Amino acid sequence: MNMIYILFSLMFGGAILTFLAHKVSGLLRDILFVLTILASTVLFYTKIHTGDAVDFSISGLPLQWGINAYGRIFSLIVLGLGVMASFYSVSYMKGKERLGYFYFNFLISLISMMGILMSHDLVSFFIFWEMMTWSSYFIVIYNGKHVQRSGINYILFSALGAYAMLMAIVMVYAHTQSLMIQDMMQAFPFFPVAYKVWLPILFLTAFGVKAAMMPLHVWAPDAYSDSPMAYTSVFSGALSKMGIYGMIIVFVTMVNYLPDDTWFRETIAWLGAITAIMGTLWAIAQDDARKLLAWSSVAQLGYIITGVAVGTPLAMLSALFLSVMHALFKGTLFMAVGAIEKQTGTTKFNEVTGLIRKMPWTFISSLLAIIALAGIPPLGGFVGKWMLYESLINSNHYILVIAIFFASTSAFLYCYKFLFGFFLGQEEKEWEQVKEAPALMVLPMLIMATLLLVFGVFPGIVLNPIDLGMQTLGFSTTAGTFWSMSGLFNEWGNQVMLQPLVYAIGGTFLFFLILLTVKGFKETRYVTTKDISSSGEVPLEHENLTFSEGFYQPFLRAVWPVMKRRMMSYYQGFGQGMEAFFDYLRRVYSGNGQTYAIYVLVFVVILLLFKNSLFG
Amino acid sequence: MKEILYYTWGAIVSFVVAFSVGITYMGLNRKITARVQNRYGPPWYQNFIDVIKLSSKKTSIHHGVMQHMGPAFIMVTSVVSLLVIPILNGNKFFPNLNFQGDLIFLLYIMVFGPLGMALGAGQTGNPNSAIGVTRGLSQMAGFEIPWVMALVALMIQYKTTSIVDLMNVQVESGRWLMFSSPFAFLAAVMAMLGMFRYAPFDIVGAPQELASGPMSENGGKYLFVMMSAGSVFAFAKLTLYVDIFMGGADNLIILVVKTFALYLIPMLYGITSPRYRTEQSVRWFWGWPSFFGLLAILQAALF
Amino acid sequence: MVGSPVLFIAVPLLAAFLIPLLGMIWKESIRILPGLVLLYMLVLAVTLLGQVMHTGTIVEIIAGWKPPWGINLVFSPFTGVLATLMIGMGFIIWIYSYRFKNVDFEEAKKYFILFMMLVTGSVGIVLTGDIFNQFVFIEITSISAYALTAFYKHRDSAEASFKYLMIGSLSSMFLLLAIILIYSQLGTLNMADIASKAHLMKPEFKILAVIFFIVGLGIEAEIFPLNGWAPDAYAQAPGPVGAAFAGIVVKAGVYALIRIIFTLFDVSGTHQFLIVIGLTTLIISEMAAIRQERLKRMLAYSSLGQMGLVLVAFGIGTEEGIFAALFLLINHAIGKSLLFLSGSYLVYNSADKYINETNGMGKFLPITSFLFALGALAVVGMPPFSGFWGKFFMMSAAAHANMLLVIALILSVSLIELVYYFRVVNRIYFYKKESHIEPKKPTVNAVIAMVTLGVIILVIGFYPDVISGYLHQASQALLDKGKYIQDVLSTGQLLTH
Amino acid sequence: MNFTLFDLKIIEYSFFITAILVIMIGLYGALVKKSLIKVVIGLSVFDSGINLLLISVGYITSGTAPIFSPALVKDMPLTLENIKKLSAGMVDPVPQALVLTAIVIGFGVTAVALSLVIRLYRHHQTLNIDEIKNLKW
Amino acid sequence: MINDKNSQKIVDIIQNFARQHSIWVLAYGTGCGAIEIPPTMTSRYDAERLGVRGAATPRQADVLLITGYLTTKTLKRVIRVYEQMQDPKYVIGFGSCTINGGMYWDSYNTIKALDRYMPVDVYINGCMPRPESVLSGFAKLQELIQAGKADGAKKYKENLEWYRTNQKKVIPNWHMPEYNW
Repeated sequence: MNMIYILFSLMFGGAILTFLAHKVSGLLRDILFVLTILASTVLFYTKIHTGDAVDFSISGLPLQWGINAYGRIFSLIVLGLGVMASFYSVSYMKGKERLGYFYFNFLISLISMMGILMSHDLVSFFIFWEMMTWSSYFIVIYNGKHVQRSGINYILFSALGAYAMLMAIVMVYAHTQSLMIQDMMQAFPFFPVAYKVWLPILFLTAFGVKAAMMPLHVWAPDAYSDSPMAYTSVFSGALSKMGIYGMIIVFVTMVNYLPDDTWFRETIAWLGAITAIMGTLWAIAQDDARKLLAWSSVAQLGYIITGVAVGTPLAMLSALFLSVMHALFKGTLFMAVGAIEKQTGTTKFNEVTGLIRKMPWTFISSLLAIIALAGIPPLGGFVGKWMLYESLINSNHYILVIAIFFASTSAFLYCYKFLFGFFLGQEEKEWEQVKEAPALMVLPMLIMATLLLVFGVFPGIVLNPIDLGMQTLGFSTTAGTFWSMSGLFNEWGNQVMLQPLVYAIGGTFLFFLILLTVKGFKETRYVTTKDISSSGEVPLEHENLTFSEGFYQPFLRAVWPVMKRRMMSYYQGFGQGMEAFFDYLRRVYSGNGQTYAIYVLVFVVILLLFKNSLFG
Repeated sequence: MKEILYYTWGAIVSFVVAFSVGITYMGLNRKITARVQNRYGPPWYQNFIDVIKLSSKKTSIHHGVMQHMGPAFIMVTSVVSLLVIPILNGNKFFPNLNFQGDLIFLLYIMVFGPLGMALGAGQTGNPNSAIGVTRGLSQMAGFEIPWVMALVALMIQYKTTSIVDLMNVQVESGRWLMFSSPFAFLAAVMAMLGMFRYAPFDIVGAPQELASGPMSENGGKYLFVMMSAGSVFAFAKLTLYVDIFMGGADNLIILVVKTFALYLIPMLYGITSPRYRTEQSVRWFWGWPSFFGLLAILQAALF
Repeated sequence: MVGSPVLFIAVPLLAAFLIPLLGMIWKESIRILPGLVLLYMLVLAVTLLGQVMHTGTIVEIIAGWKPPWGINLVFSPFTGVLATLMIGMGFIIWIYSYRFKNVDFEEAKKYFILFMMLVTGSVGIVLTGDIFNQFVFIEITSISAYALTAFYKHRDSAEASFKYLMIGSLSSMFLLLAIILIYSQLGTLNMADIASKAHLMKPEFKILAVIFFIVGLGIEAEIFPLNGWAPDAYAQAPGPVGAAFAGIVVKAGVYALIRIIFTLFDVSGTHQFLIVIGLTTLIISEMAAIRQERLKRMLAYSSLGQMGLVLVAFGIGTEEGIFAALFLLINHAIGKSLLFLSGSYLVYNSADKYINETNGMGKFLPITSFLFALGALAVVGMPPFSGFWGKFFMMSAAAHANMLLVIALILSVSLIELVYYFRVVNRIYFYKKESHIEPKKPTVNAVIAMVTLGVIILVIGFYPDVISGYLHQASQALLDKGKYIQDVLSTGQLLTH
Repeated sequence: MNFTLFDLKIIEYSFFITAILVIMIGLYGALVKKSLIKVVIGLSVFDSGINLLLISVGYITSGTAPIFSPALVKDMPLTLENIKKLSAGMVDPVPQALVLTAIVIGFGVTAVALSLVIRLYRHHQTLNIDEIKNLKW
Repeated sequence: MINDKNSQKIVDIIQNFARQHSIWVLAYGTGCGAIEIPPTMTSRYDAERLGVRGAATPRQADVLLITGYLTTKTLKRVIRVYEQMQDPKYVIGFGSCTINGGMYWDSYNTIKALDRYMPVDVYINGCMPRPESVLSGFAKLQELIQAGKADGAKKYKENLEWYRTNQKKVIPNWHMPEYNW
């Protein structure tokens, strides 16, 4: 039996066993859950090699599963994050209800993500895509009644995307008589013009939904924030990347062959940029860490979309690199929020403050992740951002780069809000008993944060598989021209050597740290955060002077004209209009038997009157 | 090995220069402000005295480890940006790390410090600090836009992201970029007003309202580090402006002259200005300066 | 030959008459007998189907009257698949309704008699080769359906039943008119014979006949302006009867309509008409469904919509399209029956069957809720469940026929469908139980029935090849009109000589 | 046989015309009348009209009953031509058979309908069809 | 090397010079005397030429300038502010009210001698003192600093118990963090 079959049966079997084991014992369930992911990861990386494929057919449709170098980039995200999140969620979900259900759907969504990456044909791609949708949907609504709205939004938009994709798939199938993605790629240049325009649009609708692209993003903040944090790290980190995965394929194989692809690329790139800007602005406006991170995910995906849409090798490189980085830092951050939620029971900035001394490890990993998110060197985020800017500038997207930069600069605002809101500010008696999260939750965060640092100094570790994957997509190799193990180059020949820079930064940092902190610790006295100079007043213990309401009010006032109109309100208006229309329409079923009989008669009369035009 | 020695040497020298020149500038700022206000003013070396006094404070307090690390962050930023910015034209004693840095790296490393300091300020638990930080970050989101626009205009005009290349362009052609790309210069200078946080953009640390904002819990050694880092950073920024707009400098004296000339702009503008509210200043930066930035980009893209 | 198709009609009819008699002897027998009969029929049907797939159509002549004069039963791959489906559904519904409610002996007796009649009629509609005979079977089905709809005395079922009856009898008159028209023109009632002679008819009369057929059969097939009765009847009938409507009766109606349009007359435009009317039905009923507040009514509207989809698939007219239509048909039979069966336990003790009374049932009725969710996923067409394949085959058939607009319309309507199904699933699992309605645990036999359906959904979903071979042959059989005529008529000739 | 051809046509058409008239009356009753009983009567009348129409299809003016009695057959050999010749004057038996079936069905439907009416009346205490609208939309 | 006595001396000299010429003042100005501070700082008298400069918070300040009377209510704040200042720190009592209560000498809720509650390094006499006197007060303080005699903080630390008793006598509902510099 082929290893790919074994992989899938292992994961499916694991999912079902986990589900069943829930009835037997919690420990067994947890062990099975973690083991399944671990075993499949090990199996995937040891036994399944790039280029492996299996053929089979279902009711006459030839299908193929396999893995190529491009899929391997994303499998890195999926499985890596999956392993981390599995450990995390064992601890995070402890004591909650319906865990069999949760783990089952968790595993199914992982399976389907792997399936998406390993599908070489459109039908299994679609099947796995939909499996991913519903399994993640079931997790989104896991938290109960108050998240219904987000669940419905999510499934509605996902289905919109999925149906667009289905339409595209059947169009391709009808035209090429083959379901292989490879065949579609080869046949695309010979499609009729209408197909050439519509297929990318339809596919991009599908992928844009998952990647939370601008007009289709409205589900994302709610869905991300409302699912359990253990899953959100996967949801935002890996699942949304499936949209990027598909988008890149679309851009590489389809948009390239459009008669005039500039407008297309520009539109999508600008949509990405607007997504980034609006996501950032809304993230700044949030008071709940989950919502903040959710909007921030939307914004980050906006950068990635822009990178994909611009489509030069460097831009593609940056998009892929950012994808990996986003998975890492957003995974860490969502996990940190989960840890805080677990330990304190709330994720609102104005409820919990000053956790830095209670949860130092969570703070450190969040700090590293936030620095990476903000794109500040020497962490991984910078590498991606640098490549993105350089690629935009080199490919003459001048205004676009400003837009992206604006989003990126404004991102500091919410970055700070996140750190300040939870960890800094005044310590309160209410949270005095808060302990650091269990080791199973802290370790994944720390590992991922460390990885961010490593990838920031040696981006080549990640860029190497990305380069291989891009070669699969038809790019020529970028190693040496755009990057080396720890160096970055742009198309004009400018370069950033990260290693000496990082040594310099790290060296000075350590120097001053030792000078100021270690020396200072001995000489300075620790006082509580109640001991502050507030006009001689002594804040009482129950008084919390931390500034958390209306945090960025002035800034939001400045940008309010842009934020005034929400996409959601348009959708809601549309939905309400449709519902009113439906209500009006269903009055056809008046409830009176005679009316129905009259309908019958009228129907006959109409058919008789128009019989010639109908059945001529 | 020898190279590393060179780097270290260059780093130390440029740090000392930047520190002393920066502190002097701050002192001169006070002096000039006083003269403008028809006062005698403190001596030009007043800030040296202040710094020494602050460093010699006997006791101080801390609210947590981030309060120690905040100043370290901003110091690192200042030093690293100083290292990345070339001090002199083609001088082998100041190679620093500029051949490895570029403008985008610089842009990002420059925000490292404010963020770190903001963390330090946040740890103190003083509400004024946090308010000041939010204002500062908001303002940063404002002035970064014209600043980046100016830089992008230069980058696309000269097809490089390296500061050294920009300097070489000016040396070779003999024309300063402030004349050949006037709009970019205009936008950059207007952004500089925000960067220095002098009036009218000094709402961040408004002493009467916010009790000096982010620094309100930091006295003594913290303030010493912050002041010296600020001075170094100011000098680094001015050097950067000189490098990319005014053709760099061949020796330290010319550098000091040019930087001081440039420094006069925010200083004098600040002395004669009242104060903007946060959203006013943000909107100001997104108004004319950004317009000039846009013109600069257009100029670069079209000509 | 293990058995002949006539047994499909004779045995259940006999059983229907035997039930009251046996009931006098042993009360439990009224419940057991239908099951035995249906099981026997199912075995027979499956065996025959396997046989038919190899040897070709079986034509059974009743009482020695050869075609085109006498009544004959045609067990072709197409009719065989449908008959097997119906019998299978009948059997599963029997398992379910074995002890559905604690009704007393008399009522159970009536129920099972009517149920057997319903199955007889529906299977008869599918198998018969005579158009008047089909009319008779339709009437048998209808009358037992009226009676079954009105089964519960305490609900508004009489109202629903009366509406059904009004429209049903009106439509049957149109059916009769059509039959008169054909007979007066061609002098024959045998379908194959009509098909072979249809070109002799005047075109106007042909069109007229088709129109009357569409109206007459459209009632059972639930096409748009004629389906006013359907939501009421589905909602008011007992749960298993709703499932039977969705799984058996409608299928028979659709079969009749398709047979008329595909085999009997070559009227141009009927395919397009099917597509248009199917789309209209689909769109309007889905739009009505999303605004429903009562569970069964919602399911009923959804059922109408699904049938519209099936008609569209038939209207595509290619072999692929018919294959997809059959797939959809089967999926609808299984999925919607499962929904009705499990849904009626979810709102078992509720008088008004409001959707919000299902809130939080997931905790109390885990299996039922799970199966309801499964059915919803299947009906909506989520992979990897059975509904997806039907939808996918349908889409690709439509794409091959270059009907992209149709696909777009169907997909946008599917969005609506998705919303209201998932809304219910959400309620079941993630809302707090608010109403004071006591959940009723499903009986063992009900669980067996529902689980069987669930397993079928999963099996077809993961491995559609289980049925696709049969369906391919069935769709070929429907399209190959000449072979049908030849098969039926040659049997007559064969026996004449 | 002292009918003119015209008269023959009149008689033949009169069946159709009557049948259609009856159908119309039945439809009127079923669709317009508000009383359930009248609706049922209308349906029944409609049914009869259809039956009349059906039976008139097979009618041949002054045809004989479709019975091959020994007197009729006499000693003709039963060849196809002979049968055709004999049956030419006969009324078509098939519609009659059909009508018989249809009448039975109509009877059944009417019986069910009336029983439903009784149930409805018990439930709603009215026979006005406009007031029996619990199920709608 | 740093520990060497001579070099320590040099460091001391430099530090004293710096402290002497960089006086950051936290002006506590609820009393009427606060009106004299602006003229002192602005162009007429320009205290900045002596290195005197306003500080925003007690953490940054060297000198606590108490301009006028203190009520029992404000005394608590002043003590708090004083204790938050970082060593070396000095107090300047400004006006007669700080010396002996001045015109409020028999008021029921002002304190009369500031000396009883916190160590004062320099008093500036007058009701109210002119900016010239203020400047002379600063000059006196500079002298004291140079001579190393401005050791109010040390006194406060040594006699903390005495100060506390006095403070607690006049301040009701005392709840303040312990002072343990």
